[in-house]
Amino acid sequence: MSDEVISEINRNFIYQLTEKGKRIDNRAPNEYRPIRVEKSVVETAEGSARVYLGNTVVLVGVKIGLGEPFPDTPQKGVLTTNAELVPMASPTFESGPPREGSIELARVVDRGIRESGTLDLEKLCLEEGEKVWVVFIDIHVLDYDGNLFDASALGALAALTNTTVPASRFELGEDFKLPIMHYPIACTTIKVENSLLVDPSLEEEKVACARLTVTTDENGDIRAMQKGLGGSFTLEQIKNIVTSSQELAKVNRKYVLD
Amino acid sequence: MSDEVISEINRNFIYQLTEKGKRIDNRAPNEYRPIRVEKSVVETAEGSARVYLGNTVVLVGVKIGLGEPFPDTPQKGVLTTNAELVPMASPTFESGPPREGSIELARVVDRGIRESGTLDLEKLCLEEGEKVWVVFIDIHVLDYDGNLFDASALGALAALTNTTVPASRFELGEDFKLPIMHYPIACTTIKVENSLLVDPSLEEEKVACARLTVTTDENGDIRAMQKGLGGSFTLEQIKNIVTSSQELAKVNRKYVLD
Amino acid sequence: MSDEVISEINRNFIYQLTEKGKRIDNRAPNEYRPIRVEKSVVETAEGSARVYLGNTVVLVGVKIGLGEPFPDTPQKGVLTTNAELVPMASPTFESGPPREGSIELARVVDRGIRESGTLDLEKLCLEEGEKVWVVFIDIHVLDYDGNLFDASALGALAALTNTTVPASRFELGEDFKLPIMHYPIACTTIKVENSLLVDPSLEEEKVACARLTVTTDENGDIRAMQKGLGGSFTLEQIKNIVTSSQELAKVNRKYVLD
Amino acid sequence: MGENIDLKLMDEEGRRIDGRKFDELRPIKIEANVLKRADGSAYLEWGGNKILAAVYGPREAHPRHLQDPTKARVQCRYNMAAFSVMDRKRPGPDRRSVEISKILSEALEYVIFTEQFPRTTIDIFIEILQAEAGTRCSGLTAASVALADAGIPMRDLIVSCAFGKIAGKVVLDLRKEEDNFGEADVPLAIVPRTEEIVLLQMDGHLTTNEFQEGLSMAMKACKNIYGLQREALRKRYSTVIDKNEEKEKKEEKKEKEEVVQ
Amino acid sequence: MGENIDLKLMDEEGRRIDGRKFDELRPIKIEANVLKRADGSAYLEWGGNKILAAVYGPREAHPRHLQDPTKARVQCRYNMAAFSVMDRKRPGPDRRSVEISKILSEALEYVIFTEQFPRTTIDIFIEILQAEAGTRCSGLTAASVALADAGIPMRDLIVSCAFGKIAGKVVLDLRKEEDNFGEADVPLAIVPRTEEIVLLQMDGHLTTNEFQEGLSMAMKACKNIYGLQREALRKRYSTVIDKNEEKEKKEEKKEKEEVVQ
Amino acid sequence: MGENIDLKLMDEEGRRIDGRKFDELRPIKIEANVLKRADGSAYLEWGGNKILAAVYGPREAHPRHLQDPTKARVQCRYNMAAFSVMDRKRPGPDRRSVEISKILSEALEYVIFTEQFPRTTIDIFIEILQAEAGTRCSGLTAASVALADAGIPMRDLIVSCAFGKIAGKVVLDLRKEEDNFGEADVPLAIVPRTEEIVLLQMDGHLTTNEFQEGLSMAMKACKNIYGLQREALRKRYSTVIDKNEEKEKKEEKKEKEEVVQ
Repeated sequence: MSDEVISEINRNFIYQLTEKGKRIDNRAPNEYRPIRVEKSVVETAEGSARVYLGNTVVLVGVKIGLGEPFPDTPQKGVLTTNAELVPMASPTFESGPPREGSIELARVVDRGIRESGTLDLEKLCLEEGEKVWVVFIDIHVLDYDGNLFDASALGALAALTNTTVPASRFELGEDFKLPIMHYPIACTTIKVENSLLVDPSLEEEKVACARLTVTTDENGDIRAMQKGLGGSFTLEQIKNIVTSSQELAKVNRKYVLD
Repeated sequence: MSDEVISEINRNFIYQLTEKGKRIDNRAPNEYRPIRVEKSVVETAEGSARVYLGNTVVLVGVKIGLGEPFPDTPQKGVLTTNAELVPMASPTFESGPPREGSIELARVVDRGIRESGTLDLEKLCLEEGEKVWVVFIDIHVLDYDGNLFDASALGALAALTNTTVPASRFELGEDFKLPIMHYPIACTTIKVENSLLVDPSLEEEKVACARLTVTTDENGDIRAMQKGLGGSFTLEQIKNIVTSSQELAKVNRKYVLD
Repeated sequence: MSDEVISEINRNFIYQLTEKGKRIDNRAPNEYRPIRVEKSVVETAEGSARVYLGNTVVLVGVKIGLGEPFPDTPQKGVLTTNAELVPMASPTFESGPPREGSIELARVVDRGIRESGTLDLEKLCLEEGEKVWVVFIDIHVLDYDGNLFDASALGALAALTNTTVPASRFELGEDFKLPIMHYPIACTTIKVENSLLVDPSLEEEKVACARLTVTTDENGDIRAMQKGLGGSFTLEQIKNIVTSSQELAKVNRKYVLD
Repeated sequence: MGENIDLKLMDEEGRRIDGRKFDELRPIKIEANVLKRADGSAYLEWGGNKILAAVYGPREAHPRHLQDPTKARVQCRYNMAAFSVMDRKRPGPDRRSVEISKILSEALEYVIFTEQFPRTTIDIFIEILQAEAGTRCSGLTAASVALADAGIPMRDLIVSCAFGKIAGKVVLDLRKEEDNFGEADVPLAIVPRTEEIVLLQMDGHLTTNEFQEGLSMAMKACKNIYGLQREALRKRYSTVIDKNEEKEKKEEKKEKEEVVQ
Repeated sequence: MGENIDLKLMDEEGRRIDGRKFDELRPIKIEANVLKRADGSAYLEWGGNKILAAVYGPREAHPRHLQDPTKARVQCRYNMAAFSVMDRKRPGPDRRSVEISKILSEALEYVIFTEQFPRTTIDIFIEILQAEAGTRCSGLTAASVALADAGIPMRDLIVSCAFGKIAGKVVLDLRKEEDNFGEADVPLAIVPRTEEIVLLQMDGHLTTNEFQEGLSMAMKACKNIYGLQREALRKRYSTVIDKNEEKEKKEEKKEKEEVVQ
Repeated sequence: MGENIDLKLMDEEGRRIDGRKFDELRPIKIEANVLKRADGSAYLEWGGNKILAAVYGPREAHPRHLQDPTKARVQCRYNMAAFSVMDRKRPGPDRRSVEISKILSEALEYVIFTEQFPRTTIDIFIEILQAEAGTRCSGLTAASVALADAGIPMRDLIVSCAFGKIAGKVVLDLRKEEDNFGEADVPLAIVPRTEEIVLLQMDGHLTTNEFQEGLSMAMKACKNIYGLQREALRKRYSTVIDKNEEKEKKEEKKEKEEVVQ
C-alpha cells in the first residue's frame, strides 16, 4: 500500500476516534503523554535537561559566555535560543541550515521565556553597555513523535533552572545560579476536524488542521501564544484552549520544579 | 500557443517594426517612455525616490550610518550600492542571494555615481582613518518592464539629492544635505537586428542582441560605460550611441533636478 | 561504448597488470612519476611553488598577514591551509563552496606541516596574545591526474621554504625567511585488489579500494597519516607502506631542498 | 515589550501619544491593482506602514517534487526593504521574516480554494517599504486584497489587526513606541464572514480577561478594515470596467486606422 | 599535540592523570535501540563522551543522480551539539566535522553489504552530546551497533579506539588533557574478526617502533570493546523477544476485547 | 580612479613609470595547450599578469532545465587565486568576479557557433594566478586561445585590451599604479577581422574626443595581440603534428614488442 493510502486510512481512523472523544493511544482529549524531565545530563553545558514526552525526546543545553549587550538594552544580559532539528530525530528532518520549522520552534520557545521575564536579565550585566553574560539555549531534538513546542519549552525552562553561571572560570567572582523569576509552561492543542486534542503525537499532528500553543505563568497569566497550520479556530475554541492550557500548565510545571 | 512560438512571433514583429524605424509602443527609436520622479517617499530613509519609467517602477532608499573608512582612502566617506530584484517585480526574479543580474545592476549604478565624483566623499569624513559617514544606496525594483539600469540610476541620483545626513541623531553636529558635486545620467541603448533603440521595454529587451549604457555628466563628459549581452557593436554605432546619450541625458537630468 | 563499460574494461585491465606487478604507464609498483618543483613562480605571493607530478600540476602560494593568535597559543603565529579544487583542473570538480574532497586535502596537508613542527611558530609572534604573523597556505590545483595529496604537500613545503616574511612592508623590522625546522614529505599508496601502488595516477585512483598517506620527517619518524576510501588494509600492509613511505620520502625530499 | 521607560504612553484622559483613543485604529488607505507585471497587487498605508503586496499564480510548481497532486501550494514571502526601518536592515531573509512568512502562508492558505489548482503554486510577495509596528497585520490585509485582485477563488478575504496593552490598559493597533514600551502585543487575523481566527500570536503579559477584552475589540476593528478592503476592490473593478470600455473604443479606432494604412 | 606545558601527564609509577595504566581504556557503556523514530540506534558513554548514533535506511536515494545502480550509498554525518564542548560550538558543520564524516562513511561502507541495496542510501547520524577526546572512535563504535540494530546486513561490526603518546610513552585511549598536551594521537578502527584496518589517522610524532607497539595495543583493546558491542546487541534482542511475547499476549487480549465490543 | 596622489605617472618626455610610451603595450607571452585534463587551454603572461584559461565542452548541460534546445550555453568563470594579489583575497566568487564572469561570457558567446551544439554547455575557466591590472582583458584574450585549442568552431578569436587616461593623456594598457591613480580605464574587446566591439566598459572621466582617440589606439593594439594569439595556436598545432608522428612511431614499436612477448 502506498504512503498516501496508508495516511488516508490513518486520517479516517483518527477522525472516527475523535468523534467519539477517543485517541489512538487511548488518551483523553486533554491528557498529556507521560512526561519525564532529567536535569544535569550534559557536563560540558552550564545547565541541561532531557525531556521525554511520550516517545518525543528533546535535549536542551545552556551555555554561558561573555558578550556585549544590545544597544537598546545596555544594562541587560543577552538571551539567545536556537533549535536543531537534526536528521537523527526524524526521516523528514534534513541536514543543512535551519529551515522554517526549526526557526519557528526556536522563536516560540524564546518568546515564552523572554516575554514572561523568566530571567532577571539585569542581574546578568557586568558593565553597562560593555560586558554582559550571554545565555545560549540550544535545543537538540533527538526523537520526534510530535509536540516539539511543549517538550522544548519544558526542556528550556528545566535547563535554565539547572544552570550555574561559571563566573569563577572567567575570574569574575563567584559562580551563581541563573536568576529565575517566572516559570512559564507551554501547552499545545491541535484541532482535528472539530475536536481539540492536547499534546498531539506525530500521527495526530499529521491530520491536524490548526494548532495553538499557549504559554502561561505560575499565576495563570498568558505570556505567549502561537497559532499555526492552515486551518482556523472559533473564538469559543480559543477561549477553551486558553482555559485548559492554564490548568494543564499547573500540572506540567511540577516536572520542572521537582 | 507555446511561449516559444509567441516569443518567435514577437521577435519577428519587433524586427519588422524596427526596419521601418518604428517600435511596438509607437515611440521613436531615440525616445524615452514617460518619466516621473517622486522624492521623499519613504520616511524611514534619510533620502528616497520612486522612479516611474513607463511601467517600470523602482524605489531607491538612502540610509546613512557610521563606519570606518577603507584603509586606502582614510579621509573619505564610504559609498555602497545594493540592488534587490525582488520576485514581486517579475516572474523571472527569484528569492535568495543576489544573482549576477542584480549584482551587475548595482555595480553599474555604483560606478556611475562613484566615478563621476557625484558625492564629495571627503566631506563625509569625521575622523581620518577612524570614523566616516557610510552612504547605503538600496535599489528596490517593484515593477519590471525593462531598462532597470536607467531607472535605477535616475532613482539613485534623485534619492541622493533628497538625502539629509542625520548628524544630530548621532550627536555629531547639525544635520546637513549630502554634498552633491555632479549629476550623472545613464542612457541605455539596445541593438535589435541593426537598429538602435533607447530605453528598451521588456519586450524589446527580450529580442535585443547587445546593450550599451553610457553615463554622462552635466558637461557631457563620459563617466561610465557598460556593454552587455551576447552581441556586438560597430565603432560607428558606439560613437552614435555616445552622442545620443549625451543629448538624452540633458533632458532626463531635469527630472532629477526638479 | 558507455562510460561504465569503459571503466569496467579499465578496471579489469589494471587488475590484470597489477597481478603481474605492472602498471598502465610501465612504472614499478613503488615508483613515482617524474617530479618537478619550481619555486618563486608568483610574485604577488610571499612564497610560491609549482609542482608537476606526472601530469598533475599544483600551484601553492603563501601569503603572510597580521592577526591575533589563538587564545590557547598566545605566543605562536597562526598557520592556515586552504585548497581549491577549481573546475579548471578536472571535469569532476565543481564551482562553489569547498566540498569534502578539498577539505580533506587541505586538512591532511595542514596536519603534515603542523604536527611535524615544520614552522617555528613561536618566532612568528610579535606581541604575546595580541599580534602575530599569519601564514596562509593556498593550494590551487591546476591539472588533476591523480595523487593530489603528495603533490600538494610537496608544493606546500616548497612554497614555505621559498617564503620571506615581509616585515619591512608593515614597518615591523627587516624581512626574514620563514623559520623552517622540519621537512615532512607525504607518500600516498593505494590498494588495487591486493597490490600496493605508490603515487597513483587518476586511472589507478578510480579503481583503488583503499588509500594510505604517510608523512615522515627527515629522521624517518612518522608525523601524520590518513587512510581513505571504503576498503581495508591488513596490519602487514600498513607496516610495509610505512617502510616504503620512509624510503620514498628521502628521495622526494630532494626536489624541495634543491 | 516589557521595557520600563519614562515614556508616558497614555495621558490622564486616556489619549495615546498620537491622540488616538484606546479602541481607535491608525489611518488606513488601500489601493488594489497597482503593479503591472504581477497577476494581482495592492498598496496599503496603515499609520506609518507602507506596504506592497503582489500575487503570481496559480502557476506550475518548481521543482517537481514540491508539487502537491491534491492542491495548490500557498507561499507567502514577507520581506523588509533595507531602508524600511531606522537602522538599515541587511537585505535578505532573517529568522524573524522566515517565521512571519510561514504563519502568513498558513493563514492565507485557509481562505484559498487550493484544491481547485493541484500541482501549482500561488506566490504572494509582501514588501515592507516603510515600517512602523504592525507590519505583519498590514501585510496580511494587503495580501488578501492582492489575491482577490488576481482573481484567485477565495472563501472570503482575510483581515488582520493587533491589540495590545499599554499603561495597564487594553488598546487597539499599537504604534511603534507602544509596541516597544508596552506590556503586550497580540496580532490577530480573521475571516470576517465567519469570525474564524486564522492567525494569532501573543507577546507579553495579559490576564485571561484582558485577552478576551482585546480579542473582541480587535475582531470588531477587523470588520471595519474589511469595509476598506472591499471598497478598494470595488474601485479597482469599476476602473477595469472603465478601461475595458476605453480599450474597446481604442481597438475600434485602431481597426479603422489599419484599414486606412 | 606538541604543546610543552608543565602538566604532568604520567606519574613515576606510570599512572595517568585519571589513574589509568598505559594500556587501560576509559569506562565504556553501550546501549542499543534507544530511539523510536530511527530504524536503528545506539547510545554510548566512553569516559566523558556521550554519543547517540541513529540509522535510517536503506531508503531511496534523493536526488536521483545520487543513486548508484550497483550499490547503496553510505552516508555518515558526524555532528557536535553546541553545548557538547566547553566553548560553545556554532551549530552546523565545520571543516573538521566534514572530514570526520567522510572518513567514518568510508570505514562503515566496508562492512555493509551495499551491493544488496542498489539505488538506496543508508544514512548514519552521529550526535556528540558531550565530548571529551576520542569522539570519532566513540562515534564509529556506536554507529556500527546502530547499523546492526537496524538489521542492515554487515560482514562484521567495526570497533574503533585510539592510541597515542604521552610523556614519551605509548598509551591507549587518550583523554582530553592527554590529547591536548601529548605527543601523538592515532585513531584506529578495525573489523575484529579479520583484523583488517578500515580507519587510520595520525597526528604528532612517533618512531616506527612506537607506531607498531601502539597498533598492537589498540587492536587488542578493540577486541575487548567488540565484546561490549555484542553484549549490547544481545540485550537488545532479548528485549525484543520479551516484547514480542508481550505483544502477542496484548494482541490476544485485544482480539478478545474486540469480540466483546 | 580619481585619487590625487603625488605620484608622477608620466615624465616630461612622455615616458610612463615603466618606461613605456603612451601607446605601448606591456610585454605579452601566450602559450596554447598547457593543461592535460581540459579540452583546451592557454597560458598568458601580460606585464605582471599570469593567467591560465581552460575550456571544457561542448558537454551536456546540467541540470536539464538549464539546457537551451536551440544553442549551447557559454559559461565563463573568472576566478582570482587567493595569492594573486598583495592583500590575500578570500577564496570564492565576490561581486566583482561575478560581474566580470557575466560580461566575459557574453563577449565569448558572440564568436562561438553555439547553434551547432544545442542542449550543451561550453565552460571556460579563467584563473588569475598573478594580477597586475587588466586581468579581464588578459583573461579574455587567453580564453579565446583556449577555445580555439579546444577545437570549438568560432567565427574569429576575440582580442582584448584596455586604454585609459593618466596625467591628462590618453594611453594604452594601464599598469597597476596607472589604474589606481589615473583618470580613466576603458577595457575593450573586439573581433579583429570585422572590428566589431564585444566588450566595452568605462570608469572615470573622459571627453568625447579622448574616448574616440583611445578607442582607435586600443583597436590598433588589439590587432597586434591577435598576431600573438595566432602564433601561439600555430606553434601548438605544429607540435600536435610532431607528436602525432612520434606517436605513430611509438605504436609501431609497441606492436613489434607485443609480437615479441
